[in-house]
Amino acid sequence: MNFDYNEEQQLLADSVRRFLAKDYGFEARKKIVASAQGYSPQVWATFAQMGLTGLPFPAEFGGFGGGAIDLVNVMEAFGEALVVEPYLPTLMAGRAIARSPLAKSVLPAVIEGRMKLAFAHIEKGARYDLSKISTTARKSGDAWLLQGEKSAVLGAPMADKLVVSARTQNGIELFLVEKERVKALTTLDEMRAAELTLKATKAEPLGGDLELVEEITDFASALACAEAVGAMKFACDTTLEYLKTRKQFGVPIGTFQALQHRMVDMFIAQEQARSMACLACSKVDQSENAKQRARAVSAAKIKIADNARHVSQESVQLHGGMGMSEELKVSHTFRRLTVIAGQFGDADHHLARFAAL
Amino acid sequence: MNFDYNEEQQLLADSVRRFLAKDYGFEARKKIVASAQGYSPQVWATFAQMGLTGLPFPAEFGGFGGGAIDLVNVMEAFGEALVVEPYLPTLMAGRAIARSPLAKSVLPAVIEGRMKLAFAHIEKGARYDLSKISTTARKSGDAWLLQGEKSAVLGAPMADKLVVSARTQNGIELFLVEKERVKALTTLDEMRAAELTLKATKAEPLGGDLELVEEITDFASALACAEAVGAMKFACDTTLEYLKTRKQFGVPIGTFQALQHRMVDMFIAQEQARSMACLACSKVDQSENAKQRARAVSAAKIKIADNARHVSQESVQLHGGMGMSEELKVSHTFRRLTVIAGQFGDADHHLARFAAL
Amino acid sequence: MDLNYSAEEAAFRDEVRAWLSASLPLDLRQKVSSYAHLSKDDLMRWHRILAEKGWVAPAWPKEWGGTGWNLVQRYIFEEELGYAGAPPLIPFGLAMCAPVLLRFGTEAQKQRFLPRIYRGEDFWCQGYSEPGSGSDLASLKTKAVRQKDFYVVNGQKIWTTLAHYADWIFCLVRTDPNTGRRQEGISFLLMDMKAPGVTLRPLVLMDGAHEVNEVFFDDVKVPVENRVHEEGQGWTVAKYLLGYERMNTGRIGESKRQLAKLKEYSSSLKNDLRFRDRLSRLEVELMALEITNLRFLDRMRRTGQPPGADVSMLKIKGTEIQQMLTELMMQATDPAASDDFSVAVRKKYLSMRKTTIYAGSNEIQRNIIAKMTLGL
Amino acid sequence: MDLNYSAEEAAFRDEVRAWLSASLPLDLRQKVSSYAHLSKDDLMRWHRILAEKGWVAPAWPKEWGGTGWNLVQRYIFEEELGYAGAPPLIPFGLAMCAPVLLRFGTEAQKQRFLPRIYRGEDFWCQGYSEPGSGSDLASLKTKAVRQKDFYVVNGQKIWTTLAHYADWIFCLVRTDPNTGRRQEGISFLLMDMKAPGVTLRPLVLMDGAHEVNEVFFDDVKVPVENRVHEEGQGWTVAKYLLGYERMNTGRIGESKRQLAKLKEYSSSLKNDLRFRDRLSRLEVELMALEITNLRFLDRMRRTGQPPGADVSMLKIKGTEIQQMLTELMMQATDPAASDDFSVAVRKKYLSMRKTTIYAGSNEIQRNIIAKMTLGL
Repeated sequence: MNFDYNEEQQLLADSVRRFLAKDYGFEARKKIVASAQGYSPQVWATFAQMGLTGLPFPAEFGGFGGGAIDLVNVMEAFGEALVVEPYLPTLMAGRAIARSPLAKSVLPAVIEGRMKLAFAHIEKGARYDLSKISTTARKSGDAWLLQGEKSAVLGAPMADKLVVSARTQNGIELFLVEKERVKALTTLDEMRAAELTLKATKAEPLGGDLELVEEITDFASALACAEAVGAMKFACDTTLEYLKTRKQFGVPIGTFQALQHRMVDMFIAQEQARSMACLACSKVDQSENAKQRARAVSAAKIKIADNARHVSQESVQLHGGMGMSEELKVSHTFRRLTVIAGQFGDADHHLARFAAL
Repeated sequence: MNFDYNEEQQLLADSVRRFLAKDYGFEARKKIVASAQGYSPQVWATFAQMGLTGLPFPAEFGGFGGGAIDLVNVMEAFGEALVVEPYLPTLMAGRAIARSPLAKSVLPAVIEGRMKLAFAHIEKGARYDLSKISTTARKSGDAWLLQGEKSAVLGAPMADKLVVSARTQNGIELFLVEKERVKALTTLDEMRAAELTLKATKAEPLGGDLELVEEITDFASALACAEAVGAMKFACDTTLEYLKTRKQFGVPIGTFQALQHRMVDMFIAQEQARSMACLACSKVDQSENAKQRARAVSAAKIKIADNARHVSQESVQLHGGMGMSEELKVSHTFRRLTVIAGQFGDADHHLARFAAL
Repeated sequence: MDLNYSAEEAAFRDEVRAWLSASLPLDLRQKVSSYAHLSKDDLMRWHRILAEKGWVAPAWPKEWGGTGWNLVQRYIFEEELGYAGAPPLIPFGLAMCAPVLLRFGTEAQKQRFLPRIYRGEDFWCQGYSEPGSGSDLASLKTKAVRQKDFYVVNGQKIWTTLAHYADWIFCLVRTDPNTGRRQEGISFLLMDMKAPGVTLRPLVLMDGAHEVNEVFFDDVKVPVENRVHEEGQGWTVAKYLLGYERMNTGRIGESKRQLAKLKEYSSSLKNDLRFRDRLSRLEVELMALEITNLRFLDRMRRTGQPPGADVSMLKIKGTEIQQMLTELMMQATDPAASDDFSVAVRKKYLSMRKTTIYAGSNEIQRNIIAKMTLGL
Repeated sequence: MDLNYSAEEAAFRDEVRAWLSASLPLDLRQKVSSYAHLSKDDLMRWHRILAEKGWVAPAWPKEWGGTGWNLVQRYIFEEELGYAGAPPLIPFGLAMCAPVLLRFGTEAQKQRFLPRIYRGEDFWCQGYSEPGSGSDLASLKTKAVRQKDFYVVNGQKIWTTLAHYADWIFCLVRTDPNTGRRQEGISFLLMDMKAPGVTLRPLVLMDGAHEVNEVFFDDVKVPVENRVHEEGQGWTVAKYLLGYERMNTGRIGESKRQLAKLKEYSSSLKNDLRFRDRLSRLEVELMALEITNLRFLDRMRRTGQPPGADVSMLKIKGTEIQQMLTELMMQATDPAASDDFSVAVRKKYLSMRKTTIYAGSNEIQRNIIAKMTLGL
């Protein structure tokens, strides 16, 4: 048992934190969010230089062969800074490609930061059921053609290629598609996503199946949990700071016991969430046992969903009117925590899955 | 719209409250609970003199033709005083008899206070499902004979006669049985109940069906809601008093804001529960619409169950160690509120019923 | 005890409901129902329709346009407005400035302002909160210095709702900085938003909407005749307004409409036990709050006393219910959907977080109950 | 980062588990499992089995009988005791009086008391709380007046757990009533429960059980040699004990056993979604608390620092989990059942309400975190 980060993990996290503190402050982020592209190519290039885009990919393609556990601290830092770059979508799609014959031809560009990806799986009406997709793939001569619609594809507007799931006679399989123009959307938490319409769209087969989609989604869920913990940390830290500085009736409002106890409960919620994020990241790296992995991820998602709701709502409430203002970062953290609570399945979904395992 | 009690209701409630304040204090109650019989015949006689045993029965048998709404205030007073006399069981069984050919021969004794009753319906394993009973009734010559087991029959040890439900070829019907010796139990909230074993027990047919059992249970549930509100009122009042008098660190603990806010939430919980108890009692008196009645009762039971849990737990917690002591009435109120939260169906049961209606 | 409306009360409700059904323009109803932005024109159009009917200010004395309805009728009317999905009646003129003028104003002030408020010719806003004085109203710093027939006002207000629509603002200002108690030395001024020296800065909220503002006063001249009540008696005026009887703090009618809509909208989840249980508990809480509200109303009717601290309970529970309604509505949207309504619902969830903060945060409401009702 | 036990740690756990499986008497295990009353004999029987094995006081220095285990081993051992369903080791002697003697006691005091504590020959209880001084320990009033070689003690203690089993009580008493700070003038005395002037009154709790007592002192003579540390330095001793490192505040092992039992016992409700969701959320909370506990332990190991205010978090969450376990167990009983186990489960629900009150109420724990960890 050892909760310490090793030297490499610590160095990476430190440099990520230093970079974000310097170049990804609230004002810098505001400009990135407002930009046409909705992300910063410079920031992405820096991520690549730091090795983030290669970290979880096999060494044979130029990656570092790391796992989710190596990214816990990085994702926490992303959550604190509310990073909007399409890191998670790129990792998800890359994970699918890494298991395919195309790994060698595609992954190096991803790892070097020259290519961003998105993972197009979810469709309208499926809610969080990963098996509910109706996009189809059929073979026409040598080519595969996809037909269907994908929704809320995170990172699609800035992606260069898309990994798309579709039904074949073998069940669900994955395909690589060149990104054409898509209708970009801004999500509630200020990221970019797109609706995707596939009309006899040419695609390269990647293989894979529903189990792979589940594995990829669990991997991303665990990382999203760590990210949520970072966002909670910011929400707690900034609320604590506010309680100490904001005065009413001549004293800091942090002297009011009712607010103190609520602050303590936020703090405990954050620590409990952090424990579950650690657990989930550790279990997704132990790929030999899919059931254990799924159980840990669902458990973590339940806790993160519940506590993200609690911490986000309290952080705004304890800020009073200021918490409602777009000018304070805490309101943006509220948005991120609201979205992340439901990302890859809300508490209800994971309660059902947890109990069934 | 008018939330006032009319003069008769007010007079009755006032005299009940005066009597309980004088003769049913915490010490007096302790003696009654510890007595062999588990209730006080004198108290029962007084209830009869006040007209309580006749209130909800038709005038033709000597009653006053009142409804649940006439008893709201009385039941609240019972809840505050933690009355253990078998009033609710007697009303339930009496309500069944009132609809039967035996009304004329049995009810006058009940109304005059000479006879106590119990209502034996629930069996083990049914949880709160009123249709799940397996006791049977068969005709042998002119006589009806009952076979089966009834559980947790409240008030059975002190009852003179029992109304028992059993399956016949017509479905569920009700029967009147002479009380023989039963194995008495003390419930968690210090009332007396019994397990009932029926072995070819002679019984007189009362007619009725599952719908009647449901109507009787809804009637009793509504009254139990009002009783719970009284218990909550005591829990809130005594906790408030404690906050004002108990000192720590040189000041009354009621000056601590965290405790103030929790006290306020208890107070609000009590008021919301009271509103629902009023609604339920008002709807059970409008017998023309069974669905509306059931919906209101289930809604009330949900709120009362949730708020009884909340108020009881907080009342003990805010008392600190003193709340745990048998010597303080609040710990007995905790027991009553714990039981009443599940009586005639817990929140889960009524959530299912509410949504199905 | 009778929890049903009497025949007369029911008839009144039916009359109001029928009129609303015929008179509330469909486009406005739809805007409200789809959480769309309501423009100043939308708000004032509905105001004028009610004014024409004579129903825009039921609580006013009859001589100024009031309807003479009793408490229960006024409650029914307000709840029916919410239930029908009518645009809100902005309270700053009708329900805040007007009662103050009726109680403390000079005849000239009444004649000048009340008819214009009634007809919707002046749009009012409220200048109470200041940076650093949220719940602690008496710590306000905006200064008004008397110079002959004018006050010269300097300072800043914050969270000023719809100031960007407003023609007038009523303000608490400090006319005497040297008093012992902070509640003294405050005066109540009516200020023209078009006066030189008044500037606005929008404060965009979490959902991206512009609803509240900062208002800055730089040497704004306010004629002395625009002061209401005595100089230094502003706190008395403010307190009167806080205690002013409000019928619909719980916003039951509005929440009933939202609940009905939520049930319809979430029909695909009707077999989702978890969602349904949350919905049921919410419905029960609302049922309870409606009875609680009626019980308080009934007591006001019987005793003739203002509602007091009980209103705080309606504020707390009412806003919790409103928030939960939008949260469940958000849960009911398809997470993969990005149509206008789904997006509007999610933004509504963000926006509704304000309800437990504004108009006296729910923490302040709990303080009030603790002190006033429970004696802690 | 590695959340799994190392091979050595796992081997140690297996060794403890195997020994417990062989050595914990079945009747004791069953009593614990069925929430039955544990007599003094039951408690001491288990104490002596552990003493014989040499495992009754792992944290003590090796010379006095400690095992020399590291932090993680001690944690594992304590959790395994709870997981196995062993009777509790009463802490007053082993984990409270002994550490105090080891830190502040004279050699004579150590020689006299420690071996008897180890072997279970003396049963100790703790005399801290007094009527009117619950969380506010420093307000204690029990007086000890020095007369030559004796203190004469007068006063009263309350909530004294298992005083009716005890041979000895350690007490905080006021030896100087005229100090400036209330924390001064307090001394730490070891008192013989059989001394003349010591009387008991049982305090029966909500579940009908006799567990705690009032203890009265009337002119009880305590030899001066039974004072630990300097006169007037009792607060230093008390503070040391409060900060004394505790491994199992969260009682994870015990709760894991209860959870497993609850799952088995509620198997008929496994299709009851509402019950199952509560069970799942509880299990997740417990999983989280276990990791949180291990994280704190790991930090103690790395930094060598005592756990500080974090322990308060384990107390808060641990007791909430324990209460919820008994509440769900109660819900799982057939409401119509009245067999012994169902009755015991319901009483256990009553009894467990004390956990959020005793050992520093959860409100006090929140105060501690607010002050010590958050700096509020």
